[in-house]
Amino acid sequence: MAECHPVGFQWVMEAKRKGATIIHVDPRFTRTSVVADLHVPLRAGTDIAFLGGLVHHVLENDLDFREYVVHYTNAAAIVGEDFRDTEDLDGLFSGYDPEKQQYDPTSWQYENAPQSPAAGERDPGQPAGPAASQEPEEHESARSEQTGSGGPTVQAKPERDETLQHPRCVFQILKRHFARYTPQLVAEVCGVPEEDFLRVAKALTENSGRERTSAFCYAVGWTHHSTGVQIIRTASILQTLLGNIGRPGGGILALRGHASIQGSTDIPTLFNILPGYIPMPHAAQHRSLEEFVAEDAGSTGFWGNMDAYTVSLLKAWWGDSATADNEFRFDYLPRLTGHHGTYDTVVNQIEGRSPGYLVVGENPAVGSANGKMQRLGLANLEWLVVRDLTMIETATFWKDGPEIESGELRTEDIGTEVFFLPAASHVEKKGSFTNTQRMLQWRHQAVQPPGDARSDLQFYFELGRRIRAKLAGSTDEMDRPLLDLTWDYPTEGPLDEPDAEAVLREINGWDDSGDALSSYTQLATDGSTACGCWIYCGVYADETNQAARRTPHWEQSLVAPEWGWVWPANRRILYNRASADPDGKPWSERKKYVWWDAEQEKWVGEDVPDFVADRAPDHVPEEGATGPDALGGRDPFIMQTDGKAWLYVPTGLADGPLPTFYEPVESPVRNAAHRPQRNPALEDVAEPANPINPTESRVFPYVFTSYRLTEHHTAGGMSRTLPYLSELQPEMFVEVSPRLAEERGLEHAGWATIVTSRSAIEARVMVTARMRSLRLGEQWVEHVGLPYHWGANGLVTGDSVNDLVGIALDPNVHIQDKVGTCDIRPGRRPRGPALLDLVEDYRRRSGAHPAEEDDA
Amino acid sequence: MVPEASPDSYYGRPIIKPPTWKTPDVPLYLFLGGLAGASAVLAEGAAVTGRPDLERVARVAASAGAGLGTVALIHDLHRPERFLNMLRVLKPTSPLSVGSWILAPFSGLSAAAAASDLTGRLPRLGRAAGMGATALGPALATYTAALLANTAVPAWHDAHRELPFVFAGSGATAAGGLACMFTPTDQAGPARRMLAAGALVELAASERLTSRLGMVGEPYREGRPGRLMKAARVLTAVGGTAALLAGGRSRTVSTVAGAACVAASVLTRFGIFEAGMASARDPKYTVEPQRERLRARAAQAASTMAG
Amino acid sequence: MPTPLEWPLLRQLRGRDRLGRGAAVESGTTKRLTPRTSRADSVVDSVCPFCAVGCGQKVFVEDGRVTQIEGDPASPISRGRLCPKGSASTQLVTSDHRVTKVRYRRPHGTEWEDLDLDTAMDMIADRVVATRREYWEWEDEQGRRTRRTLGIASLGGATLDNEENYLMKKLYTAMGAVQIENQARI
Amino acid sequence: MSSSLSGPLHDVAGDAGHEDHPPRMGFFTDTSVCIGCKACEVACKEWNLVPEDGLSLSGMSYDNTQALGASTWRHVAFVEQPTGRASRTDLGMPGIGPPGGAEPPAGPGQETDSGEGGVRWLMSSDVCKHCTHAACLDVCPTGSLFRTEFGTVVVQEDICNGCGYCVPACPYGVIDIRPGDGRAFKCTLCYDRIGEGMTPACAQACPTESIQYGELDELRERAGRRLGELQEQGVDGARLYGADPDDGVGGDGAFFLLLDEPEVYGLPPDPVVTTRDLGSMWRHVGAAALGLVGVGVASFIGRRR
Repeated sequence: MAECHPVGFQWVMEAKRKGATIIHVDPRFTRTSVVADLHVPLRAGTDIAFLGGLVHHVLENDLDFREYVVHYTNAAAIVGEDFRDTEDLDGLFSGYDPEKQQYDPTSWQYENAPQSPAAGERDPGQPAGPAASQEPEEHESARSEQTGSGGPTVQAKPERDETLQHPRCVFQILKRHFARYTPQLVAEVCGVPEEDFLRVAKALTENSGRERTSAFCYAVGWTHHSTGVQIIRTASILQTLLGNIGRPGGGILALRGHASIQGSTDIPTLFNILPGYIPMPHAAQHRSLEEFVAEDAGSTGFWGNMDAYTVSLLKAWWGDSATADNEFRFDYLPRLTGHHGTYDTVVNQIEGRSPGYLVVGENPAVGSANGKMQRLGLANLEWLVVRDLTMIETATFWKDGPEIESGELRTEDIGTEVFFLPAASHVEKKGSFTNTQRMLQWRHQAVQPPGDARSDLQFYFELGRRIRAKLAGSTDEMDRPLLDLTWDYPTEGPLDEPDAEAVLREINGWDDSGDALSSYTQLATDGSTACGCWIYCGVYADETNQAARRTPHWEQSLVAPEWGWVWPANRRILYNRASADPDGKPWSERKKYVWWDAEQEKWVGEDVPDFVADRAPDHVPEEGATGPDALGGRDPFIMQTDGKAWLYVPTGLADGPLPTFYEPVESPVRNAAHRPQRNPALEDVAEPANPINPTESRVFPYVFTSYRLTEHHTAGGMSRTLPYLSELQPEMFVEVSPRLAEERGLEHAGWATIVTSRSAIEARVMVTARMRSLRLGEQWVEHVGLPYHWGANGLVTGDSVNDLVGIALDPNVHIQDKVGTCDIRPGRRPRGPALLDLVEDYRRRSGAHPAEEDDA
Repeated sequence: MVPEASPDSYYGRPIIKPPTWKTPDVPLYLFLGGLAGASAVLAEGAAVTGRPDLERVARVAASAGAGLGTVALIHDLHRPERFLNMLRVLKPTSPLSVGSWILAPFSGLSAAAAASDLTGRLPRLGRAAGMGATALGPALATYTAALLANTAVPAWHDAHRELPFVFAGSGATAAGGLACMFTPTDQAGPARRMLAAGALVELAASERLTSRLGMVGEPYREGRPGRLMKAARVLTAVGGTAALLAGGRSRTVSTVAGAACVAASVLTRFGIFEAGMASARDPKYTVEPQRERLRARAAQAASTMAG
Repeated sequence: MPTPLEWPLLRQLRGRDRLGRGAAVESGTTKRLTPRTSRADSVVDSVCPFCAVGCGQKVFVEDGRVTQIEGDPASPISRGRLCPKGSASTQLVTSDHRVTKVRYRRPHGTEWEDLDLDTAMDMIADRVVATRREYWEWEDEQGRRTRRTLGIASLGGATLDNEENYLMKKLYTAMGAVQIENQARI
Repeated sequence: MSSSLSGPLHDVAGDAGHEDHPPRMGFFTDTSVCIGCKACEVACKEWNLVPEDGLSLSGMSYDNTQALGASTWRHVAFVEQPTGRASRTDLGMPGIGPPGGAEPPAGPGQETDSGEGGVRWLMSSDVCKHCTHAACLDVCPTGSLFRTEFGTVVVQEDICNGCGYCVPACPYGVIDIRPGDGRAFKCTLCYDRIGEGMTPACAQACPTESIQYGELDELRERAGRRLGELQEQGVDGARLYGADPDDGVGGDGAFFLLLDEPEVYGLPPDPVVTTRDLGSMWRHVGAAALGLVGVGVASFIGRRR
């Protein structure tokens, strides 16, 4: 965190000053470790084993925050008789289809729960989309994409045993499931000595209860794994057991890496969702608006109003043309048939099915996994638009990409037409970023963009205008969504830029008299409201840009509610009803945040209460109530369909209702925890340029992991071009332990070549005791640490780490492992075709090959 | 492996910055200043005692030394166009400031004296100028020792007691030597004596410097500066002895001995300059004496407490 | 024009700074020194464009040019602080490395060419229209309505504004393009 | 005059002729909370428009800046230190890492007494010390370097003629001549900013308050308290550096809390301002000059030849 988010880290230092214990768990000794009370190096990709060990420790020693767990989680819920755990099935859950590498989650349901179509219904015989041409059937994961911000739906509140003794209650299942995650197993899998592990366990559990909370912070060290979702699930289970969710000083905090990566998920430039985490409709089951909203409308909690959110979105987009009669133009939405993630797109590009590509403020030739695949895709386009501040590698792959050097591609043979359009910087346009804590902050425009540089807002507005002009008069039904689109934003300034505040106002939404809405609770199903993103509703309340609020922190409370605007409803801590005990009283004076004021008969406190404002703690909903009305006074998790935090996930995940440790796709060791080596529901990407190193390969004996440095930013486009940052870290380097350096004859400050079955890159060597040799039983494991910021362009250049990374995806979110196996050898890499020979030699010797259908 | 933290330095890097002064500018200036300053003294003596040949040589040496020295000094500036800024202030804490205020009038006065002597014009004014230069000469010849010593460069700073004498002696040696080279032997007696006396002072002061400085004096004894210093000592001794014993009898001996002493003076300045540079580059010369000082203070404090 | 009386040497002799180390030697430029931010025509509230912490920035503008970007002390998130990247923001927006002209590489071309922005926009619009039509898909092989095109893909958004992402998603969706992705998955 | 050259000097600005001056301002750099982010380096360069200073990898841990200089006014040192080291043959111990003690080790880094040694990564943002007795300022012949009303030491770039005297005078190796420009440069403690009540760029940027700016007296108190805290926590090796008005430079206007010997960070252990010996120097110069006069006179005494 100190390494990648130094300014955010000031709050950790603040906590430390007040006596907090800082524990840093990371294969790498970073700038965070420097000031941590304890640094625990573990083998990259073994987080589920480590966290699972902590869960085991909590359950085994009855150290959970029982009152919290009983009332606020689904620990008491009874699971159906058909469920079989990994303990029963040798590392697999019930419902696994080994041929398809997929789970049928039907058996994971609560007892007596009606089948949830959202996650339960399979879609047999569905033809593959182009991207999935290697897979005869659509992956279940495509379906797990289709749950919105409410999470997957369960249609009824489960049976509960609040004594937690029922053998099929979640608590008991959890206990059995994690029983094997002993300190010994943690040591064997993670390379963390028992004593260290127990120190972490002790610190965490001693810091749990009414008086104390602990927070977890993570970044791509957890997400970029083929089991990434389940890693975070494990942390969620642990934090929930310890009562650390919805309370000040608690939580699981994602530290995101781009200025508005949260915003681009909320208002998604993502294939699987619409603004506000409304799923994209699926061809199989969403033939009508009615079908689309059916499974969610009527469920418990605020997600039960998903129909109103959807209709309001359609009204925002298609305006007057969207009416109840035409289902508010629901049919104008394109449908999914599978997953269309970025790596599917790349496969489509390589295979010639997707010839047009617009890349805006991103540099896949350096920043995306398997750089070669990215560039082979780029080279097979008809046209490519790149918008950026500087000449990034994605725009110049055709003249100086690694494949040109190696002779795989020739510039003259590449037919891609490339448009490089200069972009406006953050001070040359106005608009809002949503930061990692869901806070929208408005930026005012300081200066005009230089030359041809334009904001992306203007680019897309202008592109839309031109397309609509070219199609004007078309009677073709395929052009109706474009022609009926509301696309008439006011423009301003010397460049006729669309007014970003007008766009924000549309995102916020308005009522039928055109006034800005102030809350998503106002959204209606009858088309009387329009709202571009329901969770952002309120950002323009009172016709005021709430994101532009800047009351200095010294003029307000620590929560600082008058700075920017946080979705939803300017609420700073989600699920903060849980900061009070079941009776609505603060758990303790120290941890007072939101509580029930019996006199005023409403929830009050430091923050906007995340609850129905006047719902008393003892409220019991009527039988058959739906939506927010179905929430009881002790159901703090108001977006969950049962109002409880889920220790066990009965539906919605592609790879199991509970986290289970599987090795990364490429690993130097056998899975010591379970029989299956890799995530059984893993998504392989079958491409010749994407071979996978075999497990326990002697040819690829080391673990590589890629990471960031404080001094650079992601793929380098915004840092390798700046002298002040380039001089701080001027060259690509690789970090290795003294032991590995000795083993491979690597010299400090000399050169090394790192090889995987995808490619080989070179780097200067940093031999440092900060890289730790880990001992797993009889075996040593060495990490090869790779900062990934370099590429061919800019002030400082170097080989790109992502060229080494293979692609095999987490089935829930389609994100790849950032760890894998490699070899490292002294000296620089070969140039030209000799590089290909080297990699080919490694492939041959290791037996690495692209994924195939039967590759389990 | 990332070099382990060393108790002595940060990755072996120097702690202080070696001077940015250029060679040959600065060592040459040190030499020229000494030569000019001592020559002015010699010239005045010659004038008083009626040795016109010696006076002329010495006047010219003083003037040329100061002139060339000024050129060397300005050339060493990284912003030479701003050399006049040297006269913005007079700072007693800055030997370079004080030196500028010595050098500027000295240059003018010595030039006037030399011009008068060569042209025969304005003899009284010339004489007065000569006396003025003479008054400044000894300071010009020695302030450069403070210039070097008033730095954090260990080999220079720690030598601040001896360096002025080394420089005075070296200046006298040079002035005497130069005069010996260009003055008929019958008028060169004082020059030879100055040369010999200077040589004696310089050798004695150098000896004391290297012996007193101990470890910090290493650069004066070792490496290139050590070799320069050694050559200077040999030339000084040989030249001084020869001049004293045979300089009066043979013009050749006088000339050669004089040249040897001039060369010795040049070598001394280069030696001292480079010894300082070497001591700045190696952090041990900065760290070890300081650490020793701390130890001594701690020991003293402990004994005071015990007492 | 400075008078001879302002010769530092005389000031030194006249005043308290006898050693010439302080007040006496101040130059005129030094006396007139002010921070360049005090000359700014406008100071604009902004947010750091690098990571997602969302540190507040103040942008100082003089004569239409950014002269300084620094942390906004009022921000409850950052309290005026910036990391090295955020601290390099002025350089980011004023960098010579920025490309400010449209560049065009024709198919099989070996060099960049110049292209007028308006022409470029029109060419891009043409290509979008054509590719969309060519790769249009009303239904999948099972006859299920899909109403989309897989011919056009987009990548990026995490570094853009919410408003920009909104227009992108809106336009792409209306276009029928579904392969819309950003850094969140990478 | 002696207190003007060495030893404690409370009113540095007054000593330099400033009347009715503000309190002395300075930096306290607490390296125990430094995370080595280098924000200070960049913020300094952005504000002061200091040019880039070389693009080469040093191999000195994460320090590619390497030293203070004309184009580096803040420099973050990175020191990697093995802790509790055991011989390589001990690598066979199960696992690695810190020991299973009851309490987490107080203080940064990790310590271990089992198996392979741990590592401590020290970071420290170095800067001009703005000495009470500043040698660079003393030796500057042009008055380019001067003492401001805040008690700081600043180069006036319109005056400096690049004589370079300040460079070897500094006992810390801070100031240097910028190649290609020819003038001397160093930290100004953002003289322009503090004149308007703004915080120096580095201190404002510093995420963890490792760099603190303020009135020197107050900073010294704060530093004393912080040292007490760390010592109470048993942090080995914590000490203040440059905070003592009795030291060889009369105390630094920018001082530090270090976690190891100063030399480890590239700082001199007991720096002394060279002008402390100014009197002695001038006396010896005077004596030598007189000696030269004596030599001159003696040369003309005796035989007339």
